[in-house]
Amino acid sequence: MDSGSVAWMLTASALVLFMTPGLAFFYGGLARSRNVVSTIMLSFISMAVVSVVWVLWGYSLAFGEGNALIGDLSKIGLKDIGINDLSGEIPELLFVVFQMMFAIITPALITGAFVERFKFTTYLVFLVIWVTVVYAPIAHWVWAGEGWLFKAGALDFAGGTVVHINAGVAAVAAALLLGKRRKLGGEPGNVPYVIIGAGILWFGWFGFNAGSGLAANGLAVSAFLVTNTAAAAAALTWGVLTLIQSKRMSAVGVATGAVAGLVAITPASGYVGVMGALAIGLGAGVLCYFAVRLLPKTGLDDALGVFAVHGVGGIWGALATGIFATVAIGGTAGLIDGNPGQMVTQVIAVAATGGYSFVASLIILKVLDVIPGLGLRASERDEDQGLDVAAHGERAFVSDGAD
Amino acid sequence: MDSGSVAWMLTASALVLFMTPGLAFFYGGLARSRNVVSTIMLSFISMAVVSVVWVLWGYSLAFGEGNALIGDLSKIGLKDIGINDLSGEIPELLFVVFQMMFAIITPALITGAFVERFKFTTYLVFLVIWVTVVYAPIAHWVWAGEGWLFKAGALDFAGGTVVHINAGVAAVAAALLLGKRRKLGGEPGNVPYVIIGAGILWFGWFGFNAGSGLAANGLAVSAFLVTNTAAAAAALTWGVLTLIQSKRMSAVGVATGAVAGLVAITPASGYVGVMGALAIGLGAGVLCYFAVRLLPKTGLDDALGVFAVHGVGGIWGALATGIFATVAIGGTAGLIDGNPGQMVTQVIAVAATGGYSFVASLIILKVLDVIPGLGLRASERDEDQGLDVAAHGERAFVSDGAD
Amino acid sequence: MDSGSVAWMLTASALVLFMTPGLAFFYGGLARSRNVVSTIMLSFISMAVVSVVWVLWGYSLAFGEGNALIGDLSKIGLKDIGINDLSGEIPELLFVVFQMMFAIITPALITGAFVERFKFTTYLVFLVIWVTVVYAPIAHWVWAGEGWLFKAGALDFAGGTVVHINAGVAAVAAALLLGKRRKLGGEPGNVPYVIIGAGILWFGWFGFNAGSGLAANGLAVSAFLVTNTAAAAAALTWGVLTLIQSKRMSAVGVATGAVAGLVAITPASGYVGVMGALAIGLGAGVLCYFAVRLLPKTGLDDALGVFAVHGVGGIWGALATGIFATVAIGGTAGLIDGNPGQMVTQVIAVAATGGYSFVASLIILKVLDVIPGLGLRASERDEDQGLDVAAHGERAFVSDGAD
Amino acid sequence: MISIEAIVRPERVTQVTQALEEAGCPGFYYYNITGQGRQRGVEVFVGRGAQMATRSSVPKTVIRTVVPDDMKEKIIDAILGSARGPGEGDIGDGKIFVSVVEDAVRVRTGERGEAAV
Amino acid sequence: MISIEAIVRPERVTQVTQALEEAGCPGFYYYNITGQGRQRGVEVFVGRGAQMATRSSVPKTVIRTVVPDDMKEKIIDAILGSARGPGEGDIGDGKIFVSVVEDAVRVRTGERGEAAV
Amino acid sequence: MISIEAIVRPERVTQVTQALEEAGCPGFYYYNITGQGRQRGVEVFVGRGAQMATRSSVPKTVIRTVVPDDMKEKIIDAILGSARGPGEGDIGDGKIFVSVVEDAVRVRTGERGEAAV
Ligand SMILES: Nc1ncnc2c1ncn2[C@@H]1O[C@H](COP(=O)(O)OP(=O)(O)O)[C@@H](O)[C@H]1O
Ligand SMILES: Nc1ncnc2c1ncn2[C@@H]1O[C@H](COP(=O)(O)OP(=O)(O)O)[C@@H](O)[C@H]1O
Ligand SMILES: Nc1ncnc2c1ncn2[C@@H]1O[C@H](COP(=O)(O)OP(=O)(O)O)[C@@H](O)[C@H]1O
Repeated sequence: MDSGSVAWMLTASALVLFMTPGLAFFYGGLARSRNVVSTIMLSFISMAVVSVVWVLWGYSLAFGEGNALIGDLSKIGLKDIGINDLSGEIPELLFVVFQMMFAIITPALITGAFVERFKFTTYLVFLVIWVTVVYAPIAHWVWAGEGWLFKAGALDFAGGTVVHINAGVAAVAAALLLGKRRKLGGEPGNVPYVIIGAGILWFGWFGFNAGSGLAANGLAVSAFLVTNTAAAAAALTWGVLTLIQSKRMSAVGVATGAVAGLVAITPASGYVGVMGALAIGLGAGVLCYFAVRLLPKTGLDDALGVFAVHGVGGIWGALATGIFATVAIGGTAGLIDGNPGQMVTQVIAVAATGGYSFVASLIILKVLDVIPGLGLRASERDEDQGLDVAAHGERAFVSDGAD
Repeated sequence: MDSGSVAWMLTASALVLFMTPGLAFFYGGLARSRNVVSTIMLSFISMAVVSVVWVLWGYSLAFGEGNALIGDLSKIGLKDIGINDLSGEIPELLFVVFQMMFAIITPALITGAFVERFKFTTYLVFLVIWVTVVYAPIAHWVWAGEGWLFKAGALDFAGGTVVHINAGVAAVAAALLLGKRRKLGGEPGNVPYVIIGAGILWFGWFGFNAGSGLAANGLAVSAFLVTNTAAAAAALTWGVLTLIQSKRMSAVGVATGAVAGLVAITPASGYVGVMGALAIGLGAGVLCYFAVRLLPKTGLDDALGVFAVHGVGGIWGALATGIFATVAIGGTAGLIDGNPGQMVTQVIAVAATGGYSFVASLIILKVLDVIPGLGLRASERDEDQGLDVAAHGERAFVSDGAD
Repeated sequence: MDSGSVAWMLTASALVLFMTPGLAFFYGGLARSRNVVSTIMLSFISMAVVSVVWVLWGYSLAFGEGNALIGDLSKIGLKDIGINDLSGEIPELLFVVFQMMFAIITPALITGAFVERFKFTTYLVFLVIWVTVVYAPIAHWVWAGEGWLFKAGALDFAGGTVVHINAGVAAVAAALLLGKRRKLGGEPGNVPYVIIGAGILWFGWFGFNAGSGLAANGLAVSAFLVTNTAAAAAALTWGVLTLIQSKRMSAVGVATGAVAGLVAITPASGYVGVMGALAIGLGAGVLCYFAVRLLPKTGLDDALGVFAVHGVGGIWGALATGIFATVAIGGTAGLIDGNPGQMVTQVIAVAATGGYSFVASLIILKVLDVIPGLGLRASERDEDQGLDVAAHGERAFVSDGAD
Repeated sequence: MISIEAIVRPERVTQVTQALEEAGCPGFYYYNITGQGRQRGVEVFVGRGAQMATRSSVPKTVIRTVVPDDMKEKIIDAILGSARGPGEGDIGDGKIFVSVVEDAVRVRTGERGEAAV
Repeated sequence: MISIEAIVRPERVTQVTQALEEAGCPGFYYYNITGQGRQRGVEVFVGRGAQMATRSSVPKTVIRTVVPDDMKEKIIDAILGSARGPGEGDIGDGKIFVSVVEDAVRVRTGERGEAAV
Repeated sequence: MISIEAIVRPERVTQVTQALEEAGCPGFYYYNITGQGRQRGVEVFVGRGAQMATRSSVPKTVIRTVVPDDMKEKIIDAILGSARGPGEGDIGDGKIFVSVVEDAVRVRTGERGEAAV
């Protein structure tokens, strides 16, 4: 056990956990003000639900030995994992914890497509099932030693497929089944919340990416550097695009750009250098910006643009990993380094994770929709009134005197 | 000196410090909106006051050798502690720093009972005296090598007695002497503040508990894992209870549940496994939920329910440590592992710390109340106007135009 | 490579990055409410712009070998820095990252003088030029092995000259050229933002100062301790001064005091002990408090008092380092330890960095002012309307119904 | 001139203001209020999220416009046609109050009376 | 019908609205304003927390109800009996303004006049 | 007594209230509203910061004072002299509405009529 790596991975785990409240504020600020609490809760409650699911059976399904498709129940309830059992240089329990934080935030990301109309109680059930049936298997494919994509050599350092593409396509499935909000979104309700959310996400993402090597070493440092670089490049790109668009630079746009860059660098963060990161960030800024502009024209009400940012950004990142991977960083060559075959693997990984997530999410949601007493959509009255009061019995802000 | 442990303990100290602004927002969001600044300040100013007290004499009183009841003045002003003097694997100054953060947040926790009516200048005096006369001795009893509870084998890994029971009963003492607010609380003034506060607390608590082993090792990892698990279990429990109560899930309830779980796991975090943590979290959720519902019926205006959460949660945690402690984690067996004697020690620790804190806090507050020029309670006019303007000359929010 | 030091420096880098959103909120809360977004953006965008500049040429200019005055272009684009190349105990890329965070926050600090009237597009250009022409050289002088102030033995552990004096005098230059706001500031628009900003800054500053030794060791611990102590002492001092002034304790004042203390301890944090830190904090509280009160009488509209806090605090800190430095901590004696010569060096460092920054910033801003299409000042109409809408097309808060 | 004040559900503001524009209303303004009438409020959590209380008041928005007397019915019809919730006439849909305005001045020009509206 | 507007201290809103209900008031609404009158404002910190200025205005709340003419005195009495601060008559306790309302419409039903109130 | 309501630009509130004080106005209050008239709104970003929409409404502030009838012109002049933006008469400078107030009561004392204002 290397105490330095333990120290860093404890920190990284805490940082990734902190991303979920950050996301809650990021999304909460984008929603209209009578749905702030409910939007925040969609993310926040994942910390409560998924933490429990993960220690009970999620980890075992994802990282128990099993087969190429799924783990097994050998580690259910984390049984037989001693506090000094190692997984590489760090205790296995630390790997459990770190991975748990990823399982928490992934479904929370999807909820950007749910806001202002998803029925909260149904969402609780969705969380449990989705993490079990969609998240755990995909994590197993990509990151477990037996996983078929892992064995196929797919590169996903910190979760481009497992987290972002996965969440992005699940969001599309949800938007399809949910239908449009009765009142479409206008101006974000609280821009500072978006910014503080983005700040926390950027901060926490250092744990996400630089922790994914599971050690405090040069690779972690490199991942940290490229993470910051891609975030910055994408934020700047997006900002400049809004400036061109309207002579004004959208703060929400810059924040969204940063997130798009962070998404795109995620799979690549252990494989590319700083120049690759600049290119990835730039690409993410451009692609996601146009995705956010154009996708609403499809008529799909992916309310906060989850697919535009996490889906498009994740796919770009997965492919860009195949393009820019360099032996000097992560030991694997990409297209530019003369290994076009890696691109094929990356495409397969994208298609497989995206395809599975879409179909499985669609089925889960459809089933939940037809189960009596559940159903996906809040009542019209509740939606009009705002879900803060209707689903949580709370208003976000109550001032003195007239309130 | 182990650099990995130093790295982790530096981080943990920073995390615990960050909990106090987190608490400031947690409490600030629960208060009515004309008392946001004042509620925040009650916590925030503790960082300023207690930091100074701690380096001057607090640390020495708590951890100077002394006797079974209190330390001595040998380390006043931290004199003679060199920068490379060790305390275990880490520099003693790092132990000083880490412990300081606990001394800061403990009195801040009490202030949940003070809000909307406590006189701020008196509070400043209270802070100095209380840390000196109540906090330092109890910390000495439980954590110093000479402390009588330490010697008696009382288990309190990260402060269930020293921090939470202590703060919880002091809050009761305060509520008794202060009397009711002129206008009792209604809806929380700012739910997002409560959530971001809870998020920061959850994040920081990893430092609190996983730092309390003072090293980056398997025990720290285990403490981290059980902390998260108990928080999640209690948050979920509370959320489900509100759902049963009203078909709505209170976001404030979930946040409070998380804190209750964190409180309860605190003493146990170095002694129990993940199943114990689930049980502790579940118990904390149920017990504190009913405490928050029922205790107001006593007529005591513990405004933000400090006793209901930190007192009840702390007592439950201390006893649960005696129940669920397992040799495999912390080297000590609890009730379930066949050591019923530990329960006796735990009960003694609860009674002693709670009893002392209650009596001493009551006396301190009574004395402050009768000293001319001090007094516990703000004037009626100030209370009506709100303490933000009255005690701090500030309004929380000023909008343009009509303000 | 020491994994513990890597762990700590990764954490420290993340902490310093997080300071910039913290600063965004600190400043954003001080501005009037129709300029919240724009004030936040002035800080936040620095993360995007300077990150890119730094990896492309900033780092090379600051820390490439070069001469006594400036680095060279040998490390442009971070070329030839391998992921395992070391700089001391840590990878050089980690040093790159850590230093980048300082380059990000320094120009952001200046923007306190820009708020409510600076033209945002011009600011983007300013950022690029200022980091290149002012920040990089000064960082080179003070921290690079070849830098003339470094060689002269000037003590600046974590950036009193490079960051704070630099930003403080640049703010004066800006205020001179910009002129007054059409409507001077009144009450801060959002006090809780100021507090959460201060909380994040305090938290992040542990990375700033305790990371500046580039290792997880006793010196880092000492820097952590004195940082906290000075912040607390200054916060308390400022709070007490407001209490004397008006029987009310300003929360914004306490927060500003904390920042003033953090500023002042920055250069000293690796050289002084806890008693020195108390003195430095006390001095910073007094000096900056009176600077904030008196400097507006000069007629200069340094809107958020950047010079009063960072300039005055930075100068005091640089001189105080010369006074209180003690061999036992950092190996260098100051005035009290019998080395009056250090004071001379410190004065030279203050004068040189302050002088250069003032002149160079003035020239840069003047040039930007006269370039057609740029110009420093937003139009009167935009200023009246508020820059949130005018420059960013966004309002900070949009409520439902009537908005 | 008359002043027409409509107290409506916040979620209907867009529809009502659109209807006003279509009816030729020269200008209007609106602001959020808290209202209480026959519509019963909702149960909300108080304190730390374990106790409930009924809040009898509900958020509403006032839309006010000052128009020449002869536009009265047109404006009222526009509001009636746009302010009702999905249920076509629910308790809490709101009220309209009409009162007399003696004089109006346009700040920009100093114009008086109906010309200023 | 008449409109009664009471400008009261924010901390008295609960008492006043309760008194209105007890007086049989059919409905009302309220909103926060910033007021200035004889009551002098308070000293507040400006800027970075070291300078003070006097803010002459103070937060108040307007409570408005439209009622049949004959309820005028009853309503005014209810307000007078509940709006005063602890000091029984302090500067800043507020004002009541009464004006005529010509017509009222209930959005839900289209009812007119006193029936709509 | 009459009620004078001025809808002004938020950034002019300080000037207008100062002018009111100088004109001897005994008291007033003000609150923010969202207004729509001839002044066209601004383009703003919607959603995630890549799409724009035009918001036709703009923030304004209402300042209201109730004064004896004979102060009418003095007050109007004070407002006209202080509410205009830098351009001396821009669209969106606002409106003033005057209406009759039947009665006033001072809560503190129970005084009635002009004495209460
Ligand atoms: N007499 C009144 N005076 C002023 N406002 C009223 C009055 N009665 C109702 N209101 C306002 O109109 C709103 C709707 O009234 P309510 O009685 O709930 O429904 P409805 O108008 O459908 O009968 C209330 O919330 C309140 O804001
Ligand atoms: N002439 C007025 N027109 C409109 N509002 C007024 C007027 N005079 C006072 N007010 C409002 O009434 C509040 C209380 O008035 P004030 O003069 O301070 O106390 P009092 O009514 O006890 O004499 C003020 O804050 C203001 O909001
Ligand atoms: N008929 C009206 N009734 C109520 N308010 C109005 C009316 N017309 C305009 N307003 C208000 O006055 C403001 C200024 O009006 P506008 O037509 O934009 O400019 P101007 O008064 O210079 O012609 C609007 O934003 C709106 O708040």
